[in-house]
Amino acid sequence: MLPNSHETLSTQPENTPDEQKSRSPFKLALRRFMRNKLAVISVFVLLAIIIICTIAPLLTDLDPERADLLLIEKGPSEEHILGTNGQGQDNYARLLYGGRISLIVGFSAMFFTLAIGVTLGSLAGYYGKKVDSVIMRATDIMLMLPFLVLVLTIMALIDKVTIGLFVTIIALTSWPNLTRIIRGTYLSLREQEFVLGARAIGASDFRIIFKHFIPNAIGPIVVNATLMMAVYIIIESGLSFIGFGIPNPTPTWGNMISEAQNIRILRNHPEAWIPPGLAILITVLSINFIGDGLRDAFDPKSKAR
Amino acid sequence: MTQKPVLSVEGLKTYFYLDDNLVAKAVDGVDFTVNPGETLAIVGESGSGKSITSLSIMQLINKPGKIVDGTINLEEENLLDKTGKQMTKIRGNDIAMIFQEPMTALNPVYTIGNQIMETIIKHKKLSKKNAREKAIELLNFVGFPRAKDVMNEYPHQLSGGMRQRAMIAMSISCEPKLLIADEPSTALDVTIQAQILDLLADMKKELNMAILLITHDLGVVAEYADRVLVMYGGQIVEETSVEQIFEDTKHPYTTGLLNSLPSLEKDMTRLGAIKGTVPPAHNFPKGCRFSTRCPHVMDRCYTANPELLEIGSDHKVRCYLYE
Amino acid sequence: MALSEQKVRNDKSENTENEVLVKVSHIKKYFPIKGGVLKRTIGHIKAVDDVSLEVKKGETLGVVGESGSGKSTLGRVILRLLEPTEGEIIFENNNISHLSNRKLRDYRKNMQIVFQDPFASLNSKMSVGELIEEPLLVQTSQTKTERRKKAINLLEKVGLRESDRSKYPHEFSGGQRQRISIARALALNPKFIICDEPVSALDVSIQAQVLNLMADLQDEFNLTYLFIAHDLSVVKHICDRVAVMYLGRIAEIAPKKSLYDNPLHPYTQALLSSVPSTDVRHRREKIHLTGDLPSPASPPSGCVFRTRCPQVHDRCSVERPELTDMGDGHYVACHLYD
Amino acid sequence: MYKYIIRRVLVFIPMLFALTIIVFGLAQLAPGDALTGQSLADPDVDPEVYEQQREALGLNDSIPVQYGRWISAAAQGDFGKSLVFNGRSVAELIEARFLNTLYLGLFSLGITIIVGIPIGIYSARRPYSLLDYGATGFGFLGLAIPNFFFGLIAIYVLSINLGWFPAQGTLSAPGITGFEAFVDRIHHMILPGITLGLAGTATYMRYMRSEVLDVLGSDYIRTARAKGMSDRSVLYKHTLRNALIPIITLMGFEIGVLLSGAVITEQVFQYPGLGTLFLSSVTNRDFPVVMAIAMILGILILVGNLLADIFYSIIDPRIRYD
Amino acid sequence: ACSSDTTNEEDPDEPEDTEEPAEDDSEDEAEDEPSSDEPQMGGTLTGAMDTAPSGVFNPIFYEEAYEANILDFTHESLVSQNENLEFEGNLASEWEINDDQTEITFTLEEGVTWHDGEQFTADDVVYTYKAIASPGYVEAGGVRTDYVVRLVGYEAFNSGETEEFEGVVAEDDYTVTFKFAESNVTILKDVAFPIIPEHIFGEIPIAEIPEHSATLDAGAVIGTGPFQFTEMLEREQYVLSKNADYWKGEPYLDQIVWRIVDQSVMLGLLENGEIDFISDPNGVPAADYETVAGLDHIEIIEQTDFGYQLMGYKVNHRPDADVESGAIEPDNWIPNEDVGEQLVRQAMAYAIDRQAIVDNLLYGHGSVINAPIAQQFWAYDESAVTAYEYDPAQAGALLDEAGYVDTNDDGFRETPEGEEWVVNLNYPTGNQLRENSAPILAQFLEEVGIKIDLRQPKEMSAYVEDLTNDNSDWDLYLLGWSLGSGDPDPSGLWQSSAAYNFSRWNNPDSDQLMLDAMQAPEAFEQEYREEKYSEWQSVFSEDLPALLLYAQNKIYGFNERLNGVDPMPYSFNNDPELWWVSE
Ligand SMILES: Nc1ncnc2c1ncn2[C@@H]1O[C@H](COP(=O)(O)OP(=O)(O)OP(=O)(O)O)[C@@H](O)[C@H]1O
Ligand SMILES: Nc1ncnc2c1ncn2[C@@H]1O[C@H](COP(=O)(O)OP(=O)(O)OP(=O)(O)O)[C@@H](O)[C@H]1O
Ligand SMILES: [Mg+2]
Ligand SMILES: [Mg+2]
Repeated sequence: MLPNSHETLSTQPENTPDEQKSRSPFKLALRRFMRNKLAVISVFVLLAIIIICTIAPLLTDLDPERADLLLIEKGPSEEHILGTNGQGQDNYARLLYGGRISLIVGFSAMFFTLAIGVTLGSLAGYYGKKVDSVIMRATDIMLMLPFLVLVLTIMALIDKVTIGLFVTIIALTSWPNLTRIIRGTYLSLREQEFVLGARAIGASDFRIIFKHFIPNAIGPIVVNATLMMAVYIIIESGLSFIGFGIPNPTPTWGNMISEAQNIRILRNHPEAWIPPGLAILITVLSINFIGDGLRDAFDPKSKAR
Repeated sequence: MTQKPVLSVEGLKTYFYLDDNLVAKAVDGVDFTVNPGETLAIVGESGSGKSITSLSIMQLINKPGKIVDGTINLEEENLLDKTGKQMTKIRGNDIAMIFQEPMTALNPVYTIGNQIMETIIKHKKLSKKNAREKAIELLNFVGFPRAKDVMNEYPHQLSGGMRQRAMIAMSISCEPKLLIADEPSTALDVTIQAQILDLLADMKKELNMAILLITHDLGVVAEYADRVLVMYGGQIVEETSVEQIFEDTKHPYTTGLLNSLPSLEKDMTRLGAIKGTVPPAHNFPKGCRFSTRCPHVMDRCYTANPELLEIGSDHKVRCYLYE
Repeated sequence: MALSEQKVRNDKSENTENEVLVKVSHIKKYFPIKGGVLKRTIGHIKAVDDVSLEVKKGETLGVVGESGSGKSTLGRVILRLLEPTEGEIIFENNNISHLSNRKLRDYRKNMQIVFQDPFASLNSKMSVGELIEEPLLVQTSQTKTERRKKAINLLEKVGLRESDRSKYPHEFSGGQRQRISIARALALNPKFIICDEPVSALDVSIQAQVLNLMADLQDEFNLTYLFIAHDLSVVKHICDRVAVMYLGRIAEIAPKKSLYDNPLHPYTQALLSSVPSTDVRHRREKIHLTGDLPSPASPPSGCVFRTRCPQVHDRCSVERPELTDMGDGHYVACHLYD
Repeated sequence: MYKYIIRRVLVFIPMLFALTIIVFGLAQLAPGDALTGQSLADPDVDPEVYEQQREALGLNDSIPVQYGRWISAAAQGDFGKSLVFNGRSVAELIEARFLNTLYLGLFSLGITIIVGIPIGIYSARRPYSLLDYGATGFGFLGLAIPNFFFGLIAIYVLSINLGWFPAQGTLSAPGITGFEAFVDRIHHMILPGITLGLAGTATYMRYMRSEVLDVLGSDYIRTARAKGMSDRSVLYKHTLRNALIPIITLMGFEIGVLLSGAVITEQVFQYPGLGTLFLSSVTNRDFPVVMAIAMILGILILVGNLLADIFYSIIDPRIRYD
Repeated sequence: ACSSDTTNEEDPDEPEDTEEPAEDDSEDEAEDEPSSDEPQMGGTLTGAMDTAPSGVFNPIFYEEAYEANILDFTHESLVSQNENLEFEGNLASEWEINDDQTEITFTLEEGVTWHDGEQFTADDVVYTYKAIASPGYVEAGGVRTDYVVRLVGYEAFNSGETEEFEGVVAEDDYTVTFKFAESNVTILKDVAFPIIPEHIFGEIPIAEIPEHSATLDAGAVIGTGPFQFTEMLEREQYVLSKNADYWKGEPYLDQIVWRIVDQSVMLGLLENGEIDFISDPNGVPAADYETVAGLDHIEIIEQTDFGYQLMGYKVNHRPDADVESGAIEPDNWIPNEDVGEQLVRQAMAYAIDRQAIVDNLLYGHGSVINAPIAQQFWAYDESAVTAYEYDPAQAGALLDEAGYVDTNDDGFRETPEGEEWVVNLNYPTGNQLRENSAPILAQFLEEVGIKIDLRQPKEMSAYVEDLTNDNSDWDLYLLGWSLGSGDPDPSGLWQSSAAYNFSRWNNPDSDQLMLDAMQAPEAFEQEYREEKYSEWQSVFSEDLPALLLYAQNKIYGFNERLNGVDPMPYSFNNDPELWWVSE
């Protein structure tokens, strides 16, 4: 089999002089990513959202949790640019601070899931055999229960929901997909000659996992982690909507929207629900765009978009 | 040479328009003719434009590729003037093609029989039953003793050699005037390769087809071809009969190729490698495309690309050495 | 000129004391086949089935055979990248077939492997420098600068430049990558290198470059090669002795000259006759083999080649031919000769 | 193939077993007797009576015995009694809603497939066309809009303001039958069906697009074209079946997502299916119902995956061999 | 028609809005305006409920107000209450009570038929009460024993000692006598239970009744009311069709359909005419009043609800041992250090601006209430109580007086011992207004320097469990009660030994006054009871086991095409046979 023409193409011409800076695969991926305008814009949008949420105290003096009896469901005013909600809490402050929670939930659930998924996926994919079949059976079983049903059942057993618990429950119920993806990637890597090569020089398992597997699996890992985060933000809002999310007074975008479960607010107070709705939409959209950009950057052959 | 050629290609240019405004000139001005009953071989290293030439003839070039210039005459008609619909009547019927990878060239979800019959029904307008009989006949013809069973088997149930036979059966089902075989044996073991190539040679005789045999194996050329085109960098660098190519090699590239070939017959300690590698199609050197690797390079080679010179009867070379 | 060089090399192979570097005996490697309703093991792929051979110091032993005949598996078992199902591997008189992974690490310094696919055999996420230095990092306690020096040295040896150290595999062509692989294999100054079809993915012109390089390196470092290939001409070019494998077994093993001039096994004969020759005037008669390689999961009884053998007779289906010495180190496993 | 199917069915059994173990385990964590829903005397009032009742209900038996009893009852469709709905039997409660959820799920899957797959194919055939961009945009939006949010707005606009679709429920009036009822049911399922299928449609569309693009670039498609097959037959005969293979796997997988989504969507539309029942049971801690629904949804997923795999083995002949 | 709900004394799960008496003008409008046309026969009316009934359509077993919305149309009782909460004859044309109020004899209406055509007789009445009194009733899930425990022979019958139940006796087909073991101050309340048909249930063991078709299935539920429950689409629609043979005369409407509609879209459907009325149990949310009022085709009736919301003080905690054994033994109780002191409780009352809560949170559709008795009752006495007008200064003064001062200048008061003083506030989910009020209350209290730990809200059933168990960690709790309309007696909630006395309020004066108010024969006189309750209210408001926050108004909204509506203070579903629609 001869190397196919695509690959020849990506090879730098032999006769290019040395001044051509050599690029690591990561830099190359970055370059490809940078060429995806939508993804780059999304990075900036997401960064902007993160910054805005981080510096929330600088953008408003109001306390997002403070209820004010005299300000129930008021429309926008100078003091409260997005009006107030049914408890007289300031929507603008809640929007800013709520983003923190939504993003923290998204990020930490993602990292937690990643930790579980990468560990189990690596074990299964690297060691195969018994370890693999045990872990795979576990994922099969987890996948058998609809995610939300499992989460809700657990929540029914617990009666207080805190952010930490929320994140934990999400992570503990959603690791199987990632585990499978990582395992799959590992299994295909395992058969690759460079891994055999590393074993041939006597590299330890640890070294093989960290130096050879993870860097080569980083593409799918990062891409899936990104997309997962988007999903978690949506899940948080969905659970808030049905009353199982993080409860008021803690502001989250999800519980802000859930106020719009009422025609009165839907109709008369668009300023109360459109901003958090848009915030979720934009955040999730940018995360998805970034995820997609990353996918294309790490795996230029994939045509998915 | 009194016969009218089956196929004559003139000035064919097929370019790929890549990102970053790069243009890969995969095929860049290729002329040749194929006569009835003749096997014309195209040899060249990977990336020299062999496959693109053949796909251009079939008009199977996909985006971002485009045939930008030239004519491709099948007997009298210029294929480039045909509509997509007209081409479907020609493909598989007048010109058939087989590909390098027998593993992936057959649709995995349909039986061999189905895929062969499909072609027959399409072009011969036979009934299903007749098409079936014909397909079984073809399979027998290409050396399947159990043709009937194979009809109902799926590609994955056959070995590489068998699949390639099935491909051949499919391609000759409409007795094409021209068969394009793009590295039909490269992926196969030598013993199987010999079977397949001999089969092709037999078919050719039987059906009096012309074959355009694409390969990078000079041995295959020596054994099966009548005439040879050597391609480099999307252009023909030497064209002649098979005897001359091995005995009166002109172009330094062809010489290089021959020298780098380890041989069963001769013993040699060192192979005469060509230095460097094939330049990518989007970044050819300015002058002669072989100039970067040529042992006889001269100053003028860097500035202008030589024309294909006729240096004898039936011998053309693209090199300033023979001007 | 060609002639004199030829002579030198032949001398070398004859003059080296016939010290055995690697000896494998009765190696078997069976892969289980899972199947049936319960996904139990329902059979075995006998990828390597009772292979014994010796590789002498400084020689190049070629292994040829059709795809799937077990060449790569044999190579990997010798390096213990795959655990042999049965059999012994003796390296410099030490039996390494049962060494624990930790002890094996020491031996790995002496044995290396170069793979076929130049695109899959290098970790694309590591720079050339890292790739070449990795064996040193893993196996030796050299300092960074030492490793670096060695890497540069190796790069130059394989015809690359110092500046290539900081590049990544994707910036190289197939032939160059194969050079990198070779440099990496050489880093620990191994005695023995298994070359698993190192040139079959390359174009002829590049193949020639790599083959030349390998020959040069062998001379320079006094390397011993086990050279796996399916191209008989390449094997003929580079090897001193050649083993022909068929369906997990060795059909014939002999010094190059003896094998190519006087192939004994019908399979070898067919194989040789199938190679297209560039000699346009004298086309050889071909021996046509019918059919395909049988499945290694259910090899034919007796002689595994009997299903395709033009000279098959009754005995072949009952009795398995053993390798027999036909003199001058020429062994063949065929009933025609015993 | 049949071998594969048998094996697949055999895998189903231990999975089912595992599912029951999980549900049983979760039920053990729940207060009271979450499996039969027998109410117990208040242990605070009379510990002795309480103990007697536990004994009588077999709550003091060993775990395997309890499991065995529960599973044999469940196998006969007896999931005990609801703690909340005046002791009505769980099976009866679920039965009334199960079909509604099944219809909604199938309907939404239908929309997803009917909309998502053709658009995906079209996008792949005309990549970078206007429609492709439109579809891609829709795909991203579909995945980014929380479905309850979409549902709310759909109700507000399409049902309350425009009055095109009923906002809630499954039928306009009890007692209608036959074709009329069928049409009415469909009419009621349109909004929830679309809402539920939104993300799925987007997913299928994107998957289909990339699969078709992948297949279109494959060698055998080139072969088909070289044989002179028309574009139509290349697409419909040679491309689709291959492109559908991964989609079927996706489908098996998406069943879980669909059912999860149903919980929220049904709530938005007050659609009386398992989802709403599940939520109200979770809210009321009606554990027998929660457990039974969890188990039934789990079984649905298992069966869905089983069907997907069987279907898969039918359209992909390669599966028959391994 | 009837009200089957008159009895439901306390129901913590039902947190509905109440209050605001006497604004009867809206009611008049409703009656007067459409008088131009004559009532017309025919038509279908659609009402909306936000939650589906759980499906037990049997007066002796149902539990929820949602089922009452069906049963109100289908079943009737011997007597029912009028708008002044006085009892009037219904299925009974007249009655006689003996002097010591131990017996009451009814003469029943003749010619009343059940929906299936059978005659209604005294046997049905006897059967109904016997069923409630019978052994196994409670085990089968019944909760209405209150109606029978005072009847003669209840113990013997209930324990299975005898087959005969002496408490209710049919003298003849149309005469029936109820006999009470002791003088009964609330005798009419106890006999106001909806009657179920003996010919349907007579042979069915009590344990099977809850699962019997005649309890569960549309078409099989049989009553005497103006409408019959004929069809249902479970959880979606419940159809009541007219009982053409109704003994008070044929109803005008053909059908009344209850649709289960989520709160979120209810208004929209009312607006676009898909539903005709929103009534019990939850009515139109106060926040939506303006919107609904702005709709031309919708009329509104607003009236005070029977119930109130409170912020309870855990005055005492039960010791762990009692919690374990379930004993409610006031003598063992341990005072709560945080809010056990009366001054502190009063201070908190002054610190909270309840009027502002009503004005803002309830949009004015409610009222501040100071005594735990429904305002509609004669027993309610505003004058006897301290009003606790919002006065943060007074609150501060009281706290200072009690020794709770801010000694370390952190803005919060410390205990008299100088330790940190954190009062926690717990609340359940389920009532949006109440949930919204929690942080507001916390803020009011913090403003006078009380550090509040606002707990996470809990789901109601878990909440009630903790509340019952006197989690010693609890100080303040939010809760709402909806009250029965039958009698104002508050002892079920506030007697120190009552299970629902979640405040664990132990005040001997209070206990005594409540006893006195129910003591025969003095209590036969309403004036006497009024006096006692007045005194009791004053004790309550002084000792303050709970701060009553507000009583919400019930807001009924209905399409103007609906005529003849005449809600009772306790229910919208009054005389539906007189409802009619104009086109
Ligand atoms: N899809 C494509 N996109 C961009 N460039 C292409 C594409 N296909 C071919 N090329 C360019 O065309 C040139 C010639 O390719 P072609 O496939 O004809 O080579 P070949 O001679 O057939 O090589 P091989 O022996 O590897 O099959 C390649 O160098 C490559 O750069
Ligand atoms: N990991 C494995 N599991 C199962 N079977 C295997 C495995 N590796 C190799 N085999 C089987 O063993 C047989 C020998 O394979 P091997 O790779 O050694 O052949 P080869 O001679 O190197 O072929 P090639 O020339 O194609 O490289 C083949 O039939 C192959 O399918
Ligand atoms: Mg090619
Ligand atoms: Mg191999």
